[in-house]
Amino acid sequence: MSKLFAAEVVSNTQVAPGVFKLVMCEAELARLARPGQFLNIRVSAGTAPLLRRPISVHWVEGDNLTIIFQVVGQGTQLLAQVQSGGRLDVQGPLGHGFNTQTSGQAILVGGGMGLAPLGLLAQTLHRQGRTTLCLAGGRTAELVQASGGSSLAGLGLPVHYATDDGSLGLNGLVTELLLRELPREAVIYACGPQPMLREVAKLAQEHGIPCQVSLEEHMGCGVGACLGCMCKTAMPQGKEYYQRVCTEGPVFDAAEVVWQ
Amino acid sequence: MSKLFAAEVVSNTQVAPGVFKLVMCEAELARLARPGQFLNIRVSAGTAPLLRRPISVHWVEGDNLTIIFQVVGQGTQLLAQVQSGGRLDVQGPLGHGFNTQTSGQAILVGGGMGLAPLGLLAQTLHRQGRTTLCLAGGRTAELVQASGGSSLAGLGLPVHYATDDGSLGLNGLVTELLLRELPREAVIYACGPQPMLREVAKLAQEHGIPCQVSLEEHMGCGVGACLGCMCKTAMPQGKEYYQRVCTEGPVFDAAEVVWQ
Amino acid sequence: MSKTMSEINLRVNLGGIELSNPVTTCSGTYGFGAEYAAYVDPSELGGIVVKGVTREIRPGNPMPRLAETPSGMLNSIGLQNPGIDAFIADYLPQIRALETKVLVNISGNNEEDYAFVARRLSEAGGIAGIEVNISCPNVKCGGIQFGTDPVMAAQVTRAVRDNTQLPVIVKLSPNVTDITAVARAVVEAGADAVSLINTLLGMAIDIQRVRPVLANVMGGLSGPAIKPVAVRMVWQVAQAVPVPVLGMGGILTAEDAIEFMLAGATAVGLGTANFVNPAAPREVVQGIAAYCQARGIDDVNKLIGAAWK
Amino acid sequence: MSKTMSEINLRVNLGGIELSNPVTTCSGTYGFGAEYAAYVDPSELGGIVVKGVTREIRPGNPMPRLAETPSGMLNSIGLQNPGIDAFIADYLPQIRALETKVLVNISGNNEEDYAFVARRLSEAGGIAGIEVNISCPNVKCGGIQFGTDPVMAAQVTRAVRDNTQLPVIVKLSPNVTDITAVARAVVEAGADAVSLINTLLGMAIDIQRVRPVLANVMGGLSGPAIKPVAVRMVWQVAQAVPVPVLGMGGILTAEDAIEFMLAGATAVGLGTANFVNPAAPREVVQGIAAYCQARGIDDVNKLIGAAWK
Ligand SMILES: Cc1cc2nc3c(=O)[nH]c(=O)nc-3n(C[C@H](O)[C@H](O)[C@H](O)COP(=O)(O)OP(=O)(O)OC[C@H]3O[C@@H](n4cnc5c(N)ncnc54)[C@H](O)[C@@H]3O)c2cc1C
Ligand SMILES: Cc1cc2nc3c(=O)[nH]c(=O)nc-3n(C[C@H](O)[C@H](O)[C@H](O)COP(=O)(O)OP(=O)(O)OC[C@H]3O[C@@H](n4cnc5c(N)ncnc54)[C@H](O)[C@@H]3O)c2cc1C
Ligand SMILES: Cc1cc2nc3c(=O)[nH]c(=O)nc-3n(C[C@H](O)[C@H](O)[C@H](O)COP(=O)(O)O)c2cc1C
Ligand SMILES: Cc1cc2nc3c(=O)[nH]c(=O)nc-3n(C[C@H](O)[C@H](O)[C@H](O)COP(=O)(O)O)c2cc1C
Ligand code: FES
Ligand code: FES
Repeated sequence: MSKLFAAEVVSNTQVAPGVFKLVMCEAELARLARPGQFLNIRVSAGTAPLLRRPISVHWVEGDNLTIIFQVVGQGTQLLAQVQSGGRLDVQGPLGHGFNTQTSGQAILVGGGMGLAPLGLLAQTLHRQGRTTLCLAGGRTAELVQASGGSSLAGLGLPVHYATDDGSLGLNGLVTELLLRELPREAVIYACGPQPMLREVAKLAQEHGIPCQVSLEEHMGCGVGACLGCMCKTAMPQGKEYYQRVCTEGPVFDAAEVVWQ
Repeated sequence: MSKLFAAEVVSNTQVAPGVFKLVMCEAELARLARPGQFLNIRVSAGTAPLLRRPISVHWVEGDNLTIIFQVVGQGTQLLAQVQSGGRLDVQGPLGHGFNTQTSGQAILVGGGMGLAPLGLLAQTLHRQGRTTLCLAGGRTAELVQASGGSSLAGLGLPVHYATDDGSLGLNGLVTELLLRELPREAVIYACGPQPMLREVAKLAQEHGIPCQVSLEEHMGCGVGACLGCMCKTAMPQGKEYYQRVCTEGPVFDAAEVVWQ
Repeated sequence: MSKTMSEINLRVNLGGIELSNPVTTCSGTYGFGAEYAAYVDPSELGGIVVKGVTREIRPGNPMPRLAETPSGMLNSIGLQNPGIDAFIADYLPQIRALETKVLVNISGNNEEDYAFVARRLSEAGGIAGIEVNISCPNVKCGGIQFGTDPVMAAQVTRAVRDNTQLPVIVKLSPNVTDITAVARAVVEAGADAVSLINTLLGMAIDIQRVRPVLANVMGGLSGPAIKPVAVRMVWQVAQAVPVPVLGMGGILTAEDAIEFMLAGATAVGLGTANFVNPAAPREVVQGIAAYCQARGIDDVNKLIGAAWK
Repeated sequence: MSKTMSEINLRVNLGGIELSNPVTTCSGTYGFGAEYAAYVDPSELGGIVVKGVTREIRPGNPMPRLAETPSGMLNSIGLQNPGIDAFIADYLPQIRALETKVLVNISGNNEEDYAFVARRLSEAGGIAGIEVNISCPNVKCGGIQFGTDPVMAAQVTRAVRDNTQLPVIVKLSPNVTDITAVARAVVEAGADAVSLINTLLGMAIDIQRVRPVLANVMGGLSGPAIKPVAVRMVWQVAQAVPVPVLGMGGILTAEDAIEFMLAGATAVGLGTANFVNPAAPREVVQGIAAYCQARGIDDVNKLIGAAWK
């Protein structure tokens, strides 16, 4: 059950160039949020930018929720200017998150800002005592750590890194790290840019491993009312149909997704 | 010659409920500004609110300019949130201000936020060594002082007050104060709400005293290009025509104005 | 004499539909009524208008379907819907259970489609009225063509009118030279009320990809950006036709809603506002009541057209 | 191969008028060219279009003439201008001195008025072209009626065409069902180019006074709010007629301007943007050049219609 909250902003700090970590305090929201769910945040009291911005829940600790976001446009720029002590108009938690009622080792694969939602997932799996391996990719060491890598490592989970500039771990793609781990009895949880997800889905399929992917799409309502955020999916019989990223997603079974 | 400035905000403080005093540092602007002129301030980096807000120059000291404004809508609300240390997108100085090349005693009549532009006028007259009397009206003592009254008094000029609630000076209208001073050889400078200005203009005319009034009108461009801010004026021969508040005004000879 | 809020009559009659207050939600922005129930109880609303339904199932347009614009948004959903049979079987039961007046928005490729859907809905029962969308800019055939030609608009209206006893509200397109001509035509053809405005036809181009942002190229512009156009058209139409107007287009706050009522709207619709502030419909109901109270107005009907009456 | 900024050709030809770059300023928002000279030197602009001029002196509409709206504004200036004689005597000399291409925007009550003003301007000389406003929503007679009817639009165009050797640009109204029909009609009647869009007809109501905000009731909506409608119409018209399009409506930044060029505009006009950011015209020129440079484009003409070509 999602709601509207005027969440208190505990802190909002730049953790890497253009990447911010915002902690808000809102007990009910913290209690409700599940891994892979997102918040729909109003970034302006006025009419421009008009729409809310969807941002994943990165971390929950007591009454506090953390989000990590990258400044890419006007909305995230305004979000970066939010002062601690203020209130944030937050709608959530929204969406169908990761299914953690799975078995076998969990392999978390995150690329760039896609690392952010893996934080709460790792927290949950860790609490469940699940064997979890994290594969974290990004442009630079600093960005990988800021986008959520350091949170994963902080839980004491094994984390393998891949960076574009080789500043941390493998000088290459996170999918190369994944390939090294396969085949294996496991379940893959992935979030990141489309090309990465497509590749992860392909590897999972080739090795017959279940795989959940968290997708992004521009959103109108965030609650399933506008049909603006569709993802083309296929049933086993091959018939294609649209599902709502905000409601049936953002996490989908990778095998269902019709990749563009 | 008006220009665009990214003026440094020195301070922005609430001086009475809903009234703010903002000090900015911009040497060239401070040097150019004349009494009765205004600044056109961009209050949002985005598209809403879209238009700049015209605000009078209240005070100039060295490289610093002060404005005093009341929060009445979305634009002034955003202006109230401007933090010291930041930059303000300011266009100015604009408009045809008060003519101080007059003779006789100067009587400054201000009502409410209309006191603000009288500050720089008083500074200028004071520097000229002109005999100046200030009549300051408003709702309460606190508002009158915050809107500019205290600046006038700070120059050591005689100030008579009138408040709606009697908390300072006369319990009544500033025009009643003016009436007490008439007839007299003087020049009147007035700024305030329309009904007050109309009454001041009437008194001035009845007593044959020259009178300059500063008007307000919603503005598009502030530089005379859009013809949106007109004031109906009459030539001595009686023919009526529109003049631009932003260019031929905001200060007009009261005798020219066709009061609505 | 100022009234307490509870003494103010908020009921309005929209072409035969008694609404408990003048606030409704717009088709296509409120799903099938349940999606926003967590934020505002449907019983607090005058009514809701559900997503456009067609005779056959429609997959909708390819993605992307949305783009944000200054104080507005573009959509090209393309009337994705399960078709009238699935709608009646799978959605209508829940919709009937809602404690508010529900209007169903219908579209079609031709008069027969509209007639068919209207008849099926009437037979199925349990709804308060039909909103006839002759103005959807996002589908190739049907939709907007009907809305831009008074003759065709009247034909579609008559086809629906002849196939239902339910109140018929025809939803007008703003993408016309003279909206009053279309309004008059549909009223003569039997519309009990008109609703306006649907979205303005617009588009955006992605300058990095050098291609339109929306897969469907053009889409419908909604949100506060279009409010001045919507208020103008409500003002024009309310003075041109003898039936009530359901006004919409950019309403975000109670002040906006009051503007529409003063322009001549009997009731108002909130669309894009729901995305921005899911609590908006409730806030608008309360704000309208507060406005009446502050001005000593005992009946919200006194606002209707007050700016020109 | 990436080009340096100075190697990029920014010159465009707008119906026979050679502009040094594609950026112009819109009629009614830039006065007579001198008002903004302190911010951007006119020589930096491709051209400027001065305020609408009519045969006789016009006092303009009563106040208030302006209202702000979400990401936009309404104006009802009502073509206040000194009349063609005073314009030629008092303003044209200064205008001729500007080091940029100057177009004069003209309006009238009937074909004869348009013809008269066009002839006088041609005889006076010193301007680059005439922009024919058949779309002003703020005057009772003339103006918008011409713009909403292809036949009348063509008649006015022909009247101007027959009375001047100067390039004729006809400015289209967006308040029509099919803007391409009007565009085709004026091109057939001899327009060398078309400009679009003029303002959308809108209004606002003051809920405290319970009266329209503008004394003239309705006004023209401009600014970023209307950009999606403007881009859509430029896209449609540029593909429908063989003459260049001067695109305008809500352009604030270089990105906006590029959107219009990719949609098919040969040049762009900045109107309301000047009020918001007087440095905008310069920033847009620079931004267009930077965009070309970043993409290795050596000629700005390659942007024109690139999103559909
Ligand atoms: C379910 C979900 C979870 C997300 N979680 C995160 C996160 O944890 N951290 C993070 O940094 N980003 C996240 N994003 C992406 C984030 O929503 C966008 O970066 C943000 O909306 C950009 O807004 P803007 O105004 O800064 O950019 P602009 O590009 O100016 O935005 C313009 C419009 O496009 C939309 N938009 C732009 N990019 C995206 C995108 N990638 N996805 C959806 N809408 C977009 C905006 O919401 C807005 O309506 C998530 C997106 C989704 C759908
Ligand atoms: C020459 C001049 C000097 C001014 N000096 C001062 C001053 O020193 N201190 C001060 O507090 N106020 C001053 N004002 C008034 C000030 O401009 C308005 O209060 C302000 O624009 C309101 O903006 P808003 O967004 O808060 O209100 P809103 O009502 O939300 O504004 C909506 C629109 O109306 C315009 N508007 C609203 N009220 C006025 C008004 N009174 N005059 C002009 N435009 C208005 C706004 O600029 C905006 O475009 C001055 C006005 C003018 C014309
Ligand atoms: C995402 C979306 C989907 C829409 N779908 C429909 C529809 O199916 N039928 C219809 O008549 N109008 C539809 N509309 C138009 C709205 O009902 C409404 O007329 C329009 O959005 C203007 O109101 P607003 O500015 O408050 O959103 C849709 C609008 C949006 C934003
Ligand atoms: C204050 C104002 C006055 C205008 N006057 C005229 C005019 O005299 N003639 C004309 O053809 N267009 C006039 N216009 C329309 C503009 O030239 C332009 O077409 C429109 O504003 C859209 O562009 P924009 O959104 O960049 O402002 C005027 C617009 C404004 C805002
Ligand atoms: S964002 Fe509206 S349905 Fe998903
Ligand atoms: S505000 Fe544009 S002419 Fe005065």
